[in-house]
Amino acid sequence: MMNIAEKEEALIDSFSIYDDWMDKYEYIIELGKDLPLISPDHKKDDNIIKGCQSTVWLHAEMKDGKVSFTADADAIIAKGIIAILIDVLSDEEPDTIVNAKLEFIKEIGLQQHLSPTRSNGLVAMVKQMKRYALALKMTA
Amino acid sequence: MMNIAEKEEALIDSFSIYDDWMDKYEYIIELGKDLPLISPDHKKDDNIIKGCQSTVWLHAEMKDGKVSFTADADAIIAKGIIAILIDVLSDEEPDTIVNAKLEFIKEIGLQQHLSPTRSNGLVAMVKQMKRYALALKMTA
Amino acid sequence: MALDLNHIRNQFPILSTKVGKYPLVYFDNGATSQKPRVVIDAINRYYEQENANIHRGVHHLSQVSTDNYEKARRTIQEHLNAPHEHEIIFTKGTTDGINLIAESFGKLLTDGDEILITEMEHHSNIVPWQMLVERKGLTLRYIPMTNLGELDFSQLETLINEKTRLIAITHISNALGTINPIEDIIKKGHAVGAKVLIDAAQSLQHMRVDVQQLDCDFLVFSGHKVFGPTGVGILYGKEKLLNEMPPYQGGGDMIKTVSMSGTTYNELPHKFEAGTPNIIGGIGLGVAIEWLSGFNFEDIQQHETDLLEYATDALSKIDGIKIYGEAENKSSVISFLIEGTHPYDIGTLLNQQGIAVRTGHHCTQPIMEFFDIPGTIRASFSFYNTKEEIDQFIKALEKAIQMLR
Amino acid sequence: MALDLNHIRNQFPILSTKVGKYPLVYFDNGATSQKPRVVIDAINRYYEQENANIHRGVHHLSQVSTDNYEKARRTIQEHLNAPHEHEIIFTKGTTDGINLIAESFGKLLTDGDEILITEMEHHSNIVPWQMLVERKGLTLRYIPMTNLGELDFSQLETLINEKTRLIAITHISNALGTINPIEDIIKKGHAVGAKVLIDAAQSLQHMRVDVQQLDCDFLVFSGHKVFGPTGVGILYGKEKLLNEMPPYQGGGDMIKTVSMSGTTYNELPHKFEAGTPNIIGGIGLGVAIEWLSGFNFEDIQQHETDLLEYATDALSKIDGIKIYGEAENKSSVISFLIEGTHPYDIGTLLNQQGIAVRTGHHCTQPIMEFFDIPGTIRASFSFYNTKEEIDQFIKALEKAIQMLR
Ligand SMILES: Cc1ncc(COP(=O)(O)O)c(C=O)c1O
Ligand SMILES: Cc1ncc(COP(=O)(O)O)c(C=O)c1O
Repeated sequence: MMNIAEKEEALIDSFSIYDDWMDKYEYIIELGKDLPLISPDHKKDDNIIKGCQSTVWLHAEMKDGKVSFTADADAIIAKGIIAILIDVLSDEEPDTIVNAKLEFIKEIGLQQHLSPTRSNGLVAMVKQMKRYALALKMTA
Repeated sequence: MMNIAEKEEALIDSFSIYDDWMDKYEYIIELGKDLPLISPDHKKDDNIIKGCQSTVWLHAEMKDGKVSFTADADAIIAKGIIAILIDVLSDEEPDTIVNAKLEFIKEIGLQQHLSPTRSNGLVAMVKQMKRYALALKMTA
Repeated sequence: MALDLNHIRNQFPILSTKVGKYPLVYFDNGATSQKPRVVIDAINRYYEQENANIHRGVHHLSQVSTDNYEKARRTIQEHLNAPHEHEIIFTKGTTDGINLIAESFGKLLTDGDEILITEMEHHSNIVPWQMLVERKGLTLRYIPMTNLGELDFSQLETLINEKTRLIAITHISNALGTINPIEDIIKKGHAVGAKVLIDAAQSLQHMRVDVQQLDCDFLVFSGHKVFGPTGVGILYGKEKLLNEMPPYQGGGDMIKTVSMSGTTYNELPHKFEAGTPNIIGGIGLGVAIEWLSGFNFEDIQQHETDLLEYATDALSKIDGIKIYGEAENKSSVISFLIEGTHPYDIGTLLNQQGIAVRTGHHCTQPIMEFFDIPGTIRASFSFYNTKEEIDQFIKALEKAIQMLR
Repeated sequence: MALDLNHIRNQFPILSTKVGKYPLVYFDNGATSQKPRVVIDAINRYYEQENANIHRGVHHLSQVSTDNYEKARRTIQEHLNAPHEHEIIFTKGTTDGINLIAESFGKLLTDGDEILITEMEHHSNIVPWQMLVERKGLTLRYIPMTNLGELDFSQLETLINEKTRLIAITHISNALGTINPIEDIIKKGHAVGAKVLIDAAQSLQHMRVDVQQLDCDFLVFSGHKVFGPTGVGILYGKEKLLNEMPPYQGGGDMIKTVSMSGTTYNELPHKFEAGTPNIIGGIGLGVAIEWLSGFNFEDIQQHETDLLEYATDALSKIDGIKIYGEAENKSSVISFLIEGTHPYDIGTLLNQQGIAVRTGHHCTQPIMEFFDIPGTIRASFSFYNTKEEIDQFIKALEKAIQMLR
């Protein structure tokens, strides 16, 4: 298992192959398509992330002291982005998630190259994941 | 007695002596100071010209088929301007007043060189004088 | 005579900018228009040489500003063919104008009165009425829509009745492009004594609107959509009506006298223009309207119809496309969806290729509800757009679809 | 450290223009401020390269505009030291902000409630309250004034009572220059549970205002008076209070969902920002505030105090002068009359010599009533003004008086 820093490094490497932003999007779409399905039980209104213009459902649960995220989205690029975040943050301890700096977002350029509504969405996604981690830690 | 055109010509001549606008104002102020007093009876609210920022009182009456104007103002420059208008329009027949083009205003440059509030005032003054002339003609 | 597109485009600095490595193709004109050089220069000159507060000032700059501002009012009056200068009220925009009417004209309404709008209104022409009817216990009715995105007049006889006091209707639907038969509706409204408000936010940039010929009671639009600055708009209202209405906001300029015991209000237009207005907004809008009125509107309409047909043809060939809004009488706006893709994905990938379109509900959620969709992709053209740009758009769209499927 | 006046003045293109053959001396800063190069350039750049409608847009320009607009909000938040970004509401100006509060906060008031203002308010902070109390049957009270133009607190104990729900007070009087002890009044208001609204239209350009330190509930100001564009202003309000208040205008952006059966409202700040805002106004105001916050406010105040004292000294030597507003704590504004002359005559003759001052009631008729005068001549200084300009002003004034007497 890689730690967060290693996972971020791996993502930066993957993205660095592509010069053109269209190719990077192609890759994000790929990741979106590969995102494992969320259980239909968890695709409920309570799990919708506010701030996204497309609808994103995010579910979190504890497994062996680590937070496991699953998600879905109606738009594929949003799904690709949440897939990236899950790739980095899932199966980590709550504290690790809460404290994660996620510098790779800037490095990949996701923030600048996604529209404000999406970039709000990205911010909202990260916030929500940290909130879940905190809540699960409290109730654990 | 001069006709309107001659009176306008005389005014243009008088003003043309002065190159500097400060001197023209000096002259307008002079004319204002020389304006004969209006009868106190006519300095009533009904005779106030709307559109002036300073208060101008204007009275008109028929004398031998001609309109005679008297006026006063609380600000001396407004008084000078109404004095000029009276100089041109007073003691004329109603029709002559109603039809007067008053091109001299432009030629002297009164319009450009007086602030909008005053230039509104000027417009308001001319309008009011023509309205009086019309009314006096009707009731004559 | 055809428009000289090169000459026109050269007047818009932004049209020669790039997005990344792609030239900008701006198809979001329904949201806001770009600004020609004359407007930008006027704004510049004002701030560099003429800036002052208007009305009541005796000094030179204040005089120049006041003259320019009032000249803008007259330019707009002439363009709309309004009978009186003081029937032109400067507002913040369409939304502000509608709220002014809802609040002020709304005060004249009483129990049992009805307001009629349509199912295809922009939120700005829905929410103020919902708020008003809730406040005063009135009834709000909607003219329904057909699948083509046209108004359905089958029940008009009952919808417009002797209780109807106001009909507020959009001239052109921002989401569907439908041009509504407002002359008809104005006549039918007047027949029962109702007043009619036209939301012209989407029409003045495409066609000439003559308020006397239409005989509408109110008309509102936004400066930023007709090549003018942001933060300014116009409310036209018939003199008699505006005189009957109570003031909206209170403040400087809208009063004649203020004392601690009470206040008397100023005349039109000042009665509805409280506070320091958007001076440069008004002046800039005047310049924009003057610039616009220099064009032959038949040329503009011909060109825009060409663009609409050209784009509709090309889009129709795309597999799985569904166009929303197929009214017979339609302006240069196309809303669509591509089967199996999400509008935001399409919008994002178009943007990556320099194409600016809007995606979402376009502030017309009832239309989206009607078609049972979350939103659309909307390409909206202005007369500075070209067929070459549509070609680029179609190419980029095909690429996006290929990536998403 | 003294201000580098040359450097500052060079940033304002208009300050090197002429009126006829005279260099412009702009002493009408109370009415509106001039704009520095950075603000003019930002407006230009926006219209030439970045113009788009904000929020909800997926395309590049919309993103850039949204980012710039929201950055402006944060700049203003920081400058005011407001706790939250969403407590900064963009308005059309001070007047719009006060009307918003009167209408929306006003809805929370009931029979018997009292609103307290002062005798030295601008019409924009009088008329909305007069309209509100008339509509709802409330009571409007006024804190009276002394001959020096200071507030008379002798009856404050009864004026601020347990029925007082809102105190709306100007920070600095635009007509007299009086700086009111607002900290005190805020504390006294809060002690009886009243909310306090500060009209900061005349203060932000002169001093730093910290809303948390003041603990005011609302604060409003206009962009055009703080070196920003026309048609934009700010309403700061405490989060809790803004959340309790119903929306003001209805339209796009202020809603979450709209259907024909009803509507749910959006969160702060959007709830109070219906319709397309003055995008470039907001961005330009952000640039202006950022520029302003780069100065040391102690330097600004020192220079302005110098100007005020220098001008007051020189004016006092003029035969027959009467200065209105002699508060101990006073900003750089001088209102005066010259015995035997009319203010409009003085204003006109000053203008002929390049000096821009304002004459009239300055939208404060109750102050004029108090002193029993029709108006004053007002010279209001900004920190870009100089003693040399005051010398020119005095010379021109002496000439005017000599001509008029
Ligand atoms: C103290 C005060 N309040 C309110 C206002 C009104 O500001 P605006 O006209 O920009 O809305 C002014 C401006 O003259 C003012 O000086
Ligand atoms: C038909 C229609 N009405 C009203 C509006 C609202 O205009 P604004 O946001 O400029 O107030 C718009 C703008 O999107 C529109 O298209």
